[in-house]
Amino acid sequence: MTTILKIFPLLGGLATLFIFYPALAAEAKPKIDTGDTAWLLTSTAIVLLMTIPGVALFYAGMARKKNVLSVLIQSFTITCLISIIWMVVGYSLAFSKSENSYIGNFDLAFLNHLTTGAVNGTIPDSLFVVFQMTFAIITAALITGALAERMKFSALLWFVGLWSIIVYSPVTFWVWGGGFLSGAGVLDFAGGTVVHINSGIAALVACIMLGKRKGYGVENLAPHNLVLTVIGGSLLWVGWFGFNAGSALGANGSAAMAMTVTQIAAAAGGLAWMLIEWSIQKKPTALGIVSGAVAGLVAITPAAGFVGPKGALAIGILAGLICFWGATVLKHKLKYDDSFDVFAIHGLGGITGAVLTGVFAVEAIGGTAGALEGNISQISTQLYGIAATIIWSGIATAIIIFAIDKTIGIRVDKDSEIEGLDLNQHGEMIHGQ
Amino acid sequence: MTTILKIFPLLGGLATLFIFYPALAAEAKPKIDTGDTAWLLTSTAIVLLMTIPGVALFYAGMARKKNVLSVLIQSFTITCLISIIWMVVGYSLAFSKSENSYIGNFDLAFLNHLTTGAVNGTIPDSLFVVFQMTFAIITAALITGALAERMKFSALLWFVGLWSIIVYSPVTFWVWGGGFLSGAGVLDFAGGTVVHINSGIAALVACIMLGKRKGYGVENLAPHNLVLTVIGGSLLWVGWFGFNAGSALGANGSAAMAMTVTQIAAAAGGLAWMLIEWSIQKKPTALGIVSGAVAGLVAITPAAGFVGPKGALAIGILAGLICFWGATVLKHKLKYDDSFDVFAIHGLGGITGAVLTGVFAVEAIGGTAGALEGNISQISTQLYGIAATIIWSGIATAIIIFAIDKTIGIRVDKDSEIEGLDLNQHGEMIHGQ
Amino acid sequence: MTTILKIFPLLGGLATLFIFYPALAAEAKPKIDTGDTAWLLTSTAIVLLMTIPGVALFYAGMARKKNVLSVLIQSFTITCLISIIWMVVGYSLAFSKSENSYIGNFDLAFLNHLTTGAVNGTIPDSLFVVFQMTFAIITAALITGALAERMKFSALLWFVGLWSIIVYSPVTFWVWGGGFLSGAGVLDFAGGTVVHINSGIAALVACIMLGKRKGYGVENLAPHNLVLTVIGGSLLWVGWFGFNAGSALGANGSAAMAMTVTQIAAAAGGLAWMLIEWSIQKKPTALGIVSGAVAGLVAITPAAGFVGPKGALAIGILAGLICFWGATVLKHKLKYDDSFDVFAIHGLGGITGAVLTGVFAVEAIGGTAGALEGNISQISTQLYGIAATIIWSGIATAIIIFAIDKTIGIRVDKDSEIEGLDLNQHGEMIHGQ
Amino acid sequence: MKLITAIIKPSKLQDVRSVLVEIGIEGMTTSEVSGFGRQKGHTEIYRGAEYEISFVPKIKIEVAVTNDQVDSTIEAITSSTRTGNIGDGKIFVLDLDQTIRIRTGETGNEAI
Amino acid sequence: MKLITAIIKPSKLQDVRSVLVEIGIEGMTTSEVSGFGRQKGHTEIYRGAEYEISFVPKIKIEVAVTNDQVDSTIEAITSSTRTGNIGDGKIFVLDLDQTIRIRTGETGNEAI
Amino acid sequence: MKLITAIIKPSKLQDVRSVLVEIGIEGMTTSEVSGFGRQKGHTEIYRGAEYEISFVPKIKIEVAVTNDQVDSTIEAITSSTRTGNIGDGKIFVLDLDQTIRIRTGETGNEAI
Ligand SMILES: Nc1ncnc2c1ncn2[C@@H]1O[C@H](COP(=O)(O)OP(=O)(O)O)[C@@H](O)[C@H]1O
Ligand SMILES: Nc1ncnc2c1ncn2[C@@H]1O[C@H](COP(=O)(O)OP(=O)(O)O)[C@@H](O)[C@H]1O
Ligand SMILES: Nc1ncnc2c1ncn2[C@@H]1O[C@H](COP(=O)(O)OP(=O)(O)O)[C@@H](O)[C@H]1O
Repeated sequence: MTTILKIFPLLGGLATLFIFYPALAAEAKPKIDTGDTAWLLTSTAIVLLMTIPGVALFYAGMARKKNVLSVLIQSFTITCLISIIWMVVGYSLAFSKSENSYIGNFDLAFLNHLTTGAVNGTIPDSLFVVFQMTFAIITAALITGALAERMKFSALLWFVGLWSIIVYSPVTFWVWGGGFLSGAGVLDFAGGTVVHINSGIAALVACIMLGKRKGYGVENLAPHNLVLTVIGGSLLWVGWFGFNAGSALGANGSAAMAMTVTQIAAAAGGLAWMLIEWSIQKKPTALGIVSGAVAGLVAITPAAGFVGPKGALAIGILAGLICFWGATVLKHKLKYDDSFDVFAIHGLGGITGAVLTGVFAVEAIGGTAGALEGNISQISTQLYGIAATIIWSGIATAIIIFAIDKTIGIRVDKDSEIEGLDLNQHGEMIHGQ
Repeated sequence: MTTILKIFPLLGGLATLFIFYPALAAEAKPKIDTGDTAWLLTSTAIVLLMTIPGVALFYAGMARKKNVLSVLIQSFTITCLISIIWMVVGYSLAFSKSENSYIGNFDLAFLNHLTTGAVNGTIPDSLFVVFQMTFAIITAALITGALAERMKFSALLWFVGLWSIIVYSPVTFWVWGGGFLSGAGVLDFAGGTVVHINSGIAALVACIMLGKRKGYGVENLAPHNLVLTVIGGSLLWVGWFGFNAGSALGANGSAAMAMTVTQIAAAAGGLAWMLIEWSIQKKPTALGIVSGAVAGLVAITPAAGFVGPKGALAIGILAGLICFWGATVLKHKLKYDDSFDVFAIHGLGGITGAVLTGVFAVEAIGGTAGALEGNISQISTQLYGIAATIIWSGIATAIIIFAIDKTIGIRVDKDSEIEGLDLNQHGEMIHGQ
Repeated sequence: MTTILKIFPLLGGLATLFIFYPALAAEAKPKIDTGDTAWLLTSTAIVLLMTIPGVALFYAGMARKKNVLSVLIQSFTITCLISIIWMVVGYSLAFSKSENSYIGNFDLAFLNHLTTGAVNGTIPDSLFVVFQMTFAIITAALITGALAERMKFSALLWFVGLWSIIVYSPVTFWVWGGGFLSGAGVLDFAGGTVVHINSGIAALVACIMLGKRKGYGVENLAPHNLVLTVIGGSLLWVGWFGFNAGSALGANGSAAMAMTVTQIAAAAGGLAWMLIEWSIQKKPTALGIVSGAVAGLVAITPAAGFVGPKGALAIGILAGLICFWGATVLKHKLKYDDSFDVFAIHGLGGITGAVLTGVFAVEAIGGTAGALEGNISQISTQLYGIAATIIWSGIATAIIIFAIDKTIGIRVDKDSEIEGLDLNQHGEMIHGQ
Repeated sequence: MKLITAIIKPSKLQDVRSVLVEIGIEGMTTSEVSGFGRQKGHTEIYRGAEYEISFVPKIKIEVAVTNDQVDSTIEAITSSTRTGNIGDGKIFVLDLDQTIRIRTGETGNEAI
Repeated sequence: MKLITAIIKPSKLQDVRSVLVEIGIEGMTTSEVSGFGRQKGHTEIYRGAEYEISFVPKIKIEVAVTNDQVDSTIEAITSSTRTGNIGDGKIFVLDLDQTIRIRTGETGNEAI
Repeated sequence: MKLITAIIKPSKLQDVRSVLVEIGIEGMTTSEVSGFGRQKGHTEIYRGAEYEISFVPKIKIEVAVTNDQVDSTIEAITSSTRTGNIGDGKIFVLDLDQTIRIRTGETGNEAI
């Protein structure tokens, strides 16, 4: 062993002082479990995969050819931007121990507290930070789907940056950081509320304020290349295993069950959307089944650690049907232009999942009973969490968008929109030569 | 629970008792190993990646542009469909303890037995279920490559659904569920027989019954975008680590050796195909080397836990050569139209691997000696497994296809084929605008 | 065994005795840790993902349409070729215990020493072999970006094959195999020197000797499809977690911290490149931010196990700026045609990272202090490692390229270059029909 | 009979088609072309290398018409595509010797 | 000399080429175009939004011929593409002032 | 007025454009076409199946010119694209009845 220690000095003489994550201070000698750590390292990698290239491609395929790079670069830049924001201040606001129950403080800003030896539960503390970072990233990236093909790139960056600090970090604190929603008993295993309802509402408010794309409802805005969307949707599905099963924060029975129900709900959502589309619109589309699978994944997110296979089946089917209705009926009735249906899928899907978690939760699986096991009040607890998130996300998004519009403007001008954002905002194009 | 039983009648009528996986019944307090669990969680994710978007893209790139979405949606829909079938009945038929040695019973239907705490070996029981689910998915998806560009979407779904229940589950039972082939000592580490021979034969029979594509041998049916095929082939390779090394059901020396030989056989297969193509047809093609690598991966699948690096090298080379011959000589001689050479690569590659497992197995590695170590009879044992699979898969496939053809018809009409399946079956297209 | 030796003469002539990895011989019963093993199995898979399809796509998107398959097939073929070379001789030259401190011997050729039970640290020995194999693969694949769109395929294969044996294996031995650079205390956690400087210098020398692409600086050589580049860059990022955090050789605090700083440096590099490009060239491009992220990833590679979050932030920003300067200023000044800026990103980025590792290393994190903690001499140690690598890689690359040019020729002729390498070298094309 | 060819901005295609249909034109053929004219192309910069893209994407419309439809067709195209900005495009009129409808074999004005 | 332009169904291209080669035509130029005529386009529905695609993919063939090849060329194209269904396409014949073969500088019938 | 159409090798486009601009041509329209002629196509082999690709990628350039520009235009195109090899391409000259600049409504030589 001595030889290898020389080769890899880092393995030798590990810093002797362990700084325990405050929450764990009471515990006797928390120790890293290598298996749990291995799974969380993996989960972090595949949750990142969900955003780049997952979300990026899922959306890019639905854009017109002249905007495809602009869509891709949005997810990619957000990945960079939110990583730095999370390091500087986001993590601290979401997970530091503060006196109040609404938002953390600045104690952990710049990740000053991180050491190689610090432990959080059974995994290294820095791993928890970077795992959560990938959640902050994807939440912001999801919103862009509603704003595509017309928003100024600079305005978008200001928006998601501010939104992440003002909306995402607090809501995370409420649910997972020890804030008032976790106190109230709201169940949200992997982010149905924090990630999906939150981004879905922001998407809805922002796209209404931004206005419709030029030619919406008149010109042909059909998806230019659904191959990209299918790739993106597939990577979302695969990465979602990290999202949901990773949220067990260990490689255990809970993670395994979370993965199982995730798979079932995604499959059920895809089939449900396909079948209803087939019967109503006469053809089963690629965009449809992929959308349905994502709807199922969204809805199982809050439920993953709490329900069993049959609950997952029900949640997936209902999510597929409700989100189908949102994208094909509700949106056209309310006449807003949510480019790629972020609200219909993440907003409605997230709400569906959050409510149904309260219905299908099984005590033997996640420790909390749902309405079917007699605990009817869990549904109102869930509704409480949903309402709080909708209100805060909705209002704060409106204020941020308003402020940006009054300063640098949120939308590209008409000619730029016709020219396409790839060329106009980024000076690049897809070439056929 | 009664409510949901009413909503989904199909969920009803099954005993609620928990059945622990019998094989473990004798063990004293089986315990989850977090490392093994972490690796299996990961393996499940990357085996799913093999199908979506792996197989989907591998095939889509070989299609003509007017059929690319139809190919993608097939793999994606199969992922959804087989997940639900596996949950409802497939897993039970494949892995429950039945009285006979040909097929399981319905004891585990709807995964009623799953609890968060149930253990299978050193991993959670639900993890074993979902890991195996991804195998059922990919096996069905592989078949579609032979039927592409002309099969009705509805017929395809009926076919793979029935096939999975009637063929896949029983064969899995025979080999891995305690059936007669495992009793006979057939070696199949990760599915050379169960997955590849099985799907390869089904593909052959089904594509012959379906008939050739319009214009086959006359018109230009060249692959429209091999970029997709290279991406798909690459993801297959990466995911195959989960397939083969995951089949060790733990993070141990066997898994590591399986990964090593997988890498070597894939590389050898790719080079062998490339070199023979280069010398015979004067140019090394992207499609060729990717096909060869997949051939090597197929052939090492049954052998992965049983052979060493040199055996893997030999298996990879032979698979590359034999599958090359199958795709470029045999197919044209026998004049069937296997669109993307599923039989040549998975059928022949699987047979090659199954036989060579009997040749190159090393006792020190997998516990069983092969012919090179004197155990000549292992070859006939392997042939027995191959024959049983070919017969059952061949006959049952023929019956299912025949029945579907007589009822809803298996093939789109001539004009639809000319128009393209994307538009005709799914109402969608790739647009260039 | 005799049979196979006759069939594959290349397998012959090597001692059949098993040689246990010497470093471990002395240890008392080394034991596999399943968690560490799980993480290394995963890391191996995602480092392979970096090359296929990561590097393949990252480069292919920057090529013109007529060369896209040729670029993809290069990375794919290299994956096959280097796997076999590594098995036959590369691993042995890099990691066997030799008497000298410059290169290993042939003791481990053909991986004769591997058994299922052999352990290396806390992981199976075969896993270490295949993990390192993926590093050998990507290093060779990276070089191709400088030579794209004009090099003969056969010449390329000869070049990377010889280069891997003559340059990659020795340099690896110097740094990680117990050679003189590790003796000198050079810090290189995951391959800043071994992988990036090494390939970056080889790329520079080889592309200068190869000459510019026809039409360089005159015709439109713009990237044809940056969608592929964004996908490739994203997969590089995700896979880099395996590269850097996997280099901790376990699932521990060091791996977690390595992942955290990798994420931060990538993000910082992307933003830095984007912002400077935005201010100088007026538009932020997709190619720019992806390039910057890769620059950040390259630079953090040697530092990953040694620096903290703030050091990573600084390294990422500096790498983004320096590599931007390399690709947009230096290259045009020196008038060489490095097709996809391998030198600017991997060469300069690697040097930046290697030097800054000496600046920002934190004793509490990796066991070695950097200049900021008073250990100024670490910088000169780092420079020593950089210089040794540059000299050896530069000279040997020049000799190999020269020899190949004198024998089979390195470059396609002018008409073939105009026709495109896809058709000319591989007989394939992307079709739009 | 005349063959009228118009080079227009891609975003105007739907408008032109509607107007032509209104005045009784029943067939036309379009294709994607690249135009060079007073309207400048654009510059793309990739990693510091500038590429001058001198051609602008345009749509070419070809309509075969009878002699008495010529003026109304030109008028229809002009009115539906004119913005007054550089790059609006051009119309070229060629004399058409003969037209044949493949399906029926009809020729001349019948075939249009 | 005449320039014969035919708008045909994409699936007929190989047939037309063969027939033209048979009657001695040695050169032609084809391009992908979108046609609007009696043959209707199709509708695509994405997440409930309907898009009317009014243009149908067609191939345009251009063949320059000498005056005495005109009839046989038209006959060849017609015979190889007629199915009797709507959408079979059209043939347009234009008068060709001059032809030049760039390689040799030959002009007129020589150059065809 | 004449409409000059040239079918050239794709790699010659930039050269042609430069030369035309030099002699005072201010507008042109190009498109991607596939040519069939003496220059043979190529064969692709995928998994043993041979596909004969008989068409070669070409660029079509269309330039409307006044009568006195015809000769210089033909000369300019010829000189900038001739390599002497098969496949250099062809030039076709058609009589142009009328030209209209959409933006201004100008017609005839003014509009070119
Ligand atoms: N002489 C010409 N021959 C062929 N096409 C032309 C000619 N002049 C212009 N065009 C076409 O018309 C388009 C519009 O011309 P442009 O000069 O940009 O605008 P405008 O007609 O408004 O001055 C060009 O992009 C080109 O495709
Ligand atoms: N007046 C026209 N001018 C130019 N192209 C035409 C005209 N009429 C028809 N076409 C072309 O011919 C194609 C076939 O015409 P269509 O009316 O669909 O069939 P048919 O000729 O059999 O009645 C159209 O798609 C269009 O490309
Ligand atoms: N008769 C023709 N009608 C239309 N296009 C033609 C004709 N002959 C040749 N072409 C076009 O000119 C191109 C060059 O012709 P080709 O015979 O290959 O070379 P060359 O003119 O040097 O003999 C062809 O690819 C085709 O696009």
